[in-house]
Amino acid sequence: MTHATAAADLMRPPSPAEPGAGVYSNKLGMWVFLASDVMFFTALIGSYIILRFGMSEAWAAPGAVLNVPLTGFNTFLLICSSVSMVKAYAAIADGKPYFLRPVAGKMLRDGGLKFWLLVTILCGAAFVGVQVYEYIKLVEHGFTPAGYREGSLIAEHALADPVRYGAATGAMYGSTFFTMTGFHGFHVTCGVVAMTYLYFTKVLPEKYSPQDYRGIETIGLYWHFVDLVWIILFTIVYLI
Amino acid sequence: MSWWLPPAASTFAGPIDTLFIVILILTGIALVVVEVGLVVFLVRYRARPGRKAFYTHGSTRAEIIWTAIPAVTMVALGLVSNHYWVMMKSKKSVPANAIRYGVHAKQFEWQMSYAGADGTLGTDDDFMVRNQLHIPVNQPVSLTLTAEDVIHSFFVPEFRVKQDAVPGMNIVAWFQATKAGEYEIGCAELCGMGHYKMRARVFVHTPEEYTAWLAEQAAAAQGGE
Amino acid sequence: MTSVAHARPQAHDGAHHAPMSFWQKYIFSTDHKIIGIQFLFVSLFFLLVGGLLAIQIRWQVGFPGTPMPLAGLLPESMAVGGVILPEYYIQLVTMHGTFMVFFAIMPLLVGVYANFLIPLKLGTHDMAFPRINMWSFWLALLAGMIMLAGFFVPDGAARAGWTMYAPLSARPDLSGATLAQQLWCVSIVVLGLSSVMGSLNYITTVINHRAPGMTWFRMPLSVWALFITAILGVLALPVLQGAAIMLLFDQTIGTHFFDPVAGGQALLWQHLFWFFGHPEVYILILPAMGMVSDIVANGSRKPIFGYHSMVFAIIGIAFLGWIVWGHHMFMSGMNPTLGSTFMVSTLLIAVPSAIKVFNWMGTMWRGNLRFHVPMLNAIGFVSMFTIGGLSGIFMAATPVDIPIHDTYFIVAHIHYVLFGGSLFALFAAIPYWYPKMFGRLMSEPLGKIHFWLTFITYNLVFFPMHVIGMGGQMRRLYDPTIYDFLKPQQPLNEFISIAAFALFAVQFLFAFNFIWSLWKGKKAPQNPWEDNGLEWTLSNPAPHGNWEKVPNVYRGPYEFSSPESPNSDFLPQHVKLPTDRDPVPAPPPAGH
Amino acid sequence: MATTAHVRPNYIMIWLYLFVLTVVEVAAAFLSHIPKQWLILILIFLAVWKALLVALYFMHLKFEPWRLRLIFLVPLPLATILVVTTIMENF
Ligand code: HEA
Ligand code: HEA
Ligand code: CUA
Ligand SMILES: [Cu+2]
Repeated sequence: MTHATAAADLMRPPSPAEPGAGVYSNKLGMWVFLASDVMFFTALIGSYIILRFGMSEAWAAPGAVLNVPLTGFNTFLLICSSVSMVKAYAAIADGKPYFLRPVAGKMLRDGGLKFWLLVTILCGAAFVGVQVYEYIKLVEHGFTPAGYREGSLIAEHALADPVRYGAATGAMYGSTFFTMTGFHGFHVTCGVVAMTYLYFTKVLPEKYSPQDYRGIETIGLYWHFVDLVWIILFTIVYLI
Repeated sequence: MSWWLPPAASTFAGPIDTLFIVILILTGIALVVVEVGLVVFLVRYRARPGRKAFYTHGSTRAEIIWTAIPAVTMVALGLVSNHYWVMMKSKKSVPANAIRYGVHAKQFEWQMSYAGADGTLGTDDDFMVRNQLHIPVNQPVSLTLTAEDVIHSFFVPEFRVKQDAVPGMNIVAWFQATKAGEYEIGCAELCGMGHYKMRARVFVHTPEEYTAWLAEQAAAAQGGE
Repeated sequence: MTSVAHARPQAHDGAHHAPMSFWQKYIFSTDHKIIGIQFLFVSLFFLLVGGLLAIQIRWQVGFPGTPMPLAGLLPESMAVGGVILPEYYIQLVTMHGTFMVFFAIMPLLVGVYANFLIPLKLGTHDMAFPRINMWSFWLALLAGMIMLAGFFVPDGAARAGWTMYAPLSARPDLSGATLAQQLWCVSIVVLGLSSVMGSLNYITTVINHRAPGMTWFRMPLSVWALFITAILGVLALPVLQGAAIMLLFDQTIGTHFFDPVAGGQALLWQHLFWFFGHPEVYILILPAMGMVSDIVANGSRKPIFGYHSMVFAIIGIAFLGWIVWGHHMFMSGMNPTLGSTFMVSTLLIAVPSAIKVFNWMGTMWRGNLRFHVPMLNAIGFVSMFTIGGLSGIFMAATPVDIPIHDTYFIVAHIHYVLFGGSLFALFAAIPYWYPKMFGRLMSEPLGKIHFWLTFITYNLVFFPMHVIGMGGQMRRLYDPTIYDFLKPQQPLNEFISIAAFALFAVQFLFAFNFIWSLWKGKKAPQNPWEDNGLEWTLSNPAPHGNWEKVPNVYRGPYEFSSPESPNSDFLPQHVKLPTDRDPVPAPPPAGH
Repeated sequence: MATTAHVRPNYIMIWLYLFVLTVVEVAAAFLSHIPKQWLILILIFLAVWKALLVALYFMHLKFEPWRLRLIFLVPLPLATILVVTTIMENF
């Protein structure tokens, strides 16, 4: 393949006298991609805001339909994975590729890239797992992308307490909730897959060094962005 | 065929046609400047042996001129247009004395509803006529446009009236016909297979005719029940 | 992500490679030039598809109810006894618009020329991310195939207009198509992905991979335009993707985004579509403008008039393009106050456009004009785009838009800007950079005949559409003779149709010229147009990896007839005059 | 290397920060009796605060040149324009 030329070009410094973005191309490219992803989520989140504003009837009260404690835990997982990601990045920048480092005779004081990235992957995977579980439970109870399924538990609740359960807005609630969180979950899944791939092809074979850890920094940016989107989603979908 | 906008038959036609001509003149000038200029340049500055082009990187003054002129023209055009736009489309501009009709669009027909004997729309004695809108001449009328299934668009070329009917919305359109007669209503928004045949008619009556028609219809509607 | 993340750094420069198999070299290639050429063939194919659909449209509108020649080939669900059915007609219109916009013009301008020109004109060996680039092509092809598949599924192709207005597009019971509507959405999502991948590549390459001395304001206007276009692409297409996904969900998993019955909003689709859609039409014109600028300067043997304002005009058009989308929705029931603001912002676009048009004229003024085929088509572009742009002013003025919205006046506008604009620019660009792609020149005499015949027939087709539209003929209308007030116009419709068949036929001159020249064209000298761009420092066709060593750049790209080069009327960017100093090498980017 | 040139923020502290803010958010949403409009404002404010923490520290935008920050900033006004304009539809 033409990998050789490809890689050669990635390392080609920006032209003299014109410093370009001042960062290497992978990172620049990732930032451009994230900008475009902002617009993608704008379409989804924007539609949610617009549709919700456009309805005169009340939306279901926070926590009425959704399991907020469970998702709160999930939010916690994602924040943890973000900090472990940045720890992984710091570790390799400092030249620490290992799992655990004995400090003062004890293990587990300060992990390296292998440790922190593994934590990140596990947290991310757990997040997806919890979300899948949440979806299954919601659909079981009758909350679907089409709204409150007729004859289901939630539909009964909505009949009994139309205001708290937003009986009139259930269809839009379902549409927007599943689309937004679903595509966020899809982003998380992509991130987990990508990190796992890197883990086996690059991290375990110790291909990263303090001289070059572009892969980690780039995937890290993506990962934090996904966290950032979740922060917004959690607030506007679950709490408001 | 007319090679121009269809014959005018509403009070909107005056301003719209005038504005059309104004824009035609403005853009016509721009067009002539560009096209004639191009042709002249092509002939005068065609390559000939031994000639060299005049070396210049531009002229700030010339550029300021041809930036400023369009800018001023466009802002002026915007202000003038906006005046008539507000008059034609703003919800607040519907005259208080306008007669109200309901126009309900569905695949592929227009259902016009009329206030019955009591003179107000939305009551029990309303009656509906399919694909026929009957209105009096020289009287503002306002249509409440609704749609059953998909988006349609109410279009009467002679009146210079066009307004989409959108499911889930009640959109008000108003106009005042100035010539009695019969006109065609077209559907201007693709609404499915039968879009092309979603045709209806407007009948613009003299006041006497109109009252007569109304009485007849109301009676028929009453009798039918 | 993986492909971004895992390329391995190797500290070496220059072009060197092991011999490659045919598959590596021409099919799964990561070379930007091969990818550009792949895009070229594929999008010319889709252009042909769009053209074939167009002549069927014209047959029906010109001769409604008359059996169409060869219509016997179509299945009963499309044409019965050779007469096109209404449901097939709206498929034709929908797919014509879709193919032309998304699969012909956009890939021709961006896929082909951003790929081909950016590295060559900036002086770099390849794109920043060659493999992402390859994916961008294959996804575009996949998207096109999915779209094309629509014609072959049982209930026929998508049929809600290329704008796919909901709820018609969301409800199979109302549109009559189920699978094809979903295929449309899937195809657009894939295409969006392809476009984003391509665009982020172009942006990164332009920012980070310029040759030494290639400063921002020494970049050719084509590269500037393609760069700004890429920014539009990266920000606009995801919005369409999001909208298409919501539409797809409405169709498949029962969501109700655009379904008013359950609280959705029909106008939401229009807002999202046009928020993408208007930047999209500038994606379709800016690269054309950029390439025309290069060609006009070359043909005039003069520096481009007002280079800096040309750059700022591109940026201005792109910026204003984001705040005008509502001009497609003046009659949609949108809040009229919004209509006022959208009108003003739309009218303002005439200002940067005026700068461009007048600066092209300024470039030709007192030039030494060479009428090679690219130049002829570039001049055609300037004059025809002006007509299309000026008709935009009628529609931008809201009261005037009332009678002409959704009539053939709009159809005339579309084709003046897209055919008269974008396609003429491509008829200029294709022969211009043909030698760089294939090492041969396209035939000049044939090209000139093609230009004149196209120019004439094209105007005969599309100019009368303004008249038809003023007369009130609606768009997407299967049979205009249904309406009494349109009947008198039918002879003109017939005239347009006949001219359209001629226009279509004339395009085969181009096709013939293009294909014939691949093998039989004249071998191109190194710099056939005597141009200044870096790409002409390479042999024809440009070799894999481009340069052994990238040349230094000493000046802008438009130094024609400069007093500094008394012996020739051009002065390439890489030529070092005694007064020029070498660019200083900057340190490599931080940390690596 | 540029990224090590700056003082590295204490990531664990930021993690704590985010955690506390999340707890505050959930508490405000479920335990307080703040009027709905105010609550929404407060929640959005907290969400933006958290998002900023992630962007500035975890994505080290705080330490990047403006050229790079700009890339992330450009879509934000566009997103705002789209949403605000379309919402005006309802008035
Ligand atoms: C390449 C594509 C392209 C380009 C460049 C443009 C450019 C412009 N377009 Fe067009 N447009 C389309 C493609 C394009 N459009 C398409 C495809 C549709 C239909 C979509 C659909 O519904 O299917 C459409 C529809 C469309 C509408 C909606 C009409 C309707 O549905 O009712 C409007 C309304 O304002 C509009 C306006 C404009 C304006 C003001 C410009 C301006 O940018 C033009 C600016 C240029 C000039 C003005 C000419 C040069 C200037 C001078 C010579 C200076 C002097 C001029 C003056 C002083 C006036 N366009
Ligand atoms: C770039 C865009 C583009 C181009 C080039 C064209 C080209 C043509 N278009 Fe179209 N058109 C649109 C974009 C375009 N169109 C859009 C966006 C719509 C709106 C759709 C909608 O309403 O949803 C539309 C709608 C539209 C209508 C309105 C239909 C209706 O509303 O009912 C009509 C009617 O006459 C029409 C006609 C034509 C004709 C006769 C051509 C002719 O110019 C065609 C000439 C033929 C070719 C250009 C092909 C030549 C190519 C080759 C020969 C291949 C060469 C191959 C090799 C070298 C290998 N078009
Ligand atoms: Cu109804 Cu078109
Ligand atoms: Cu537009």
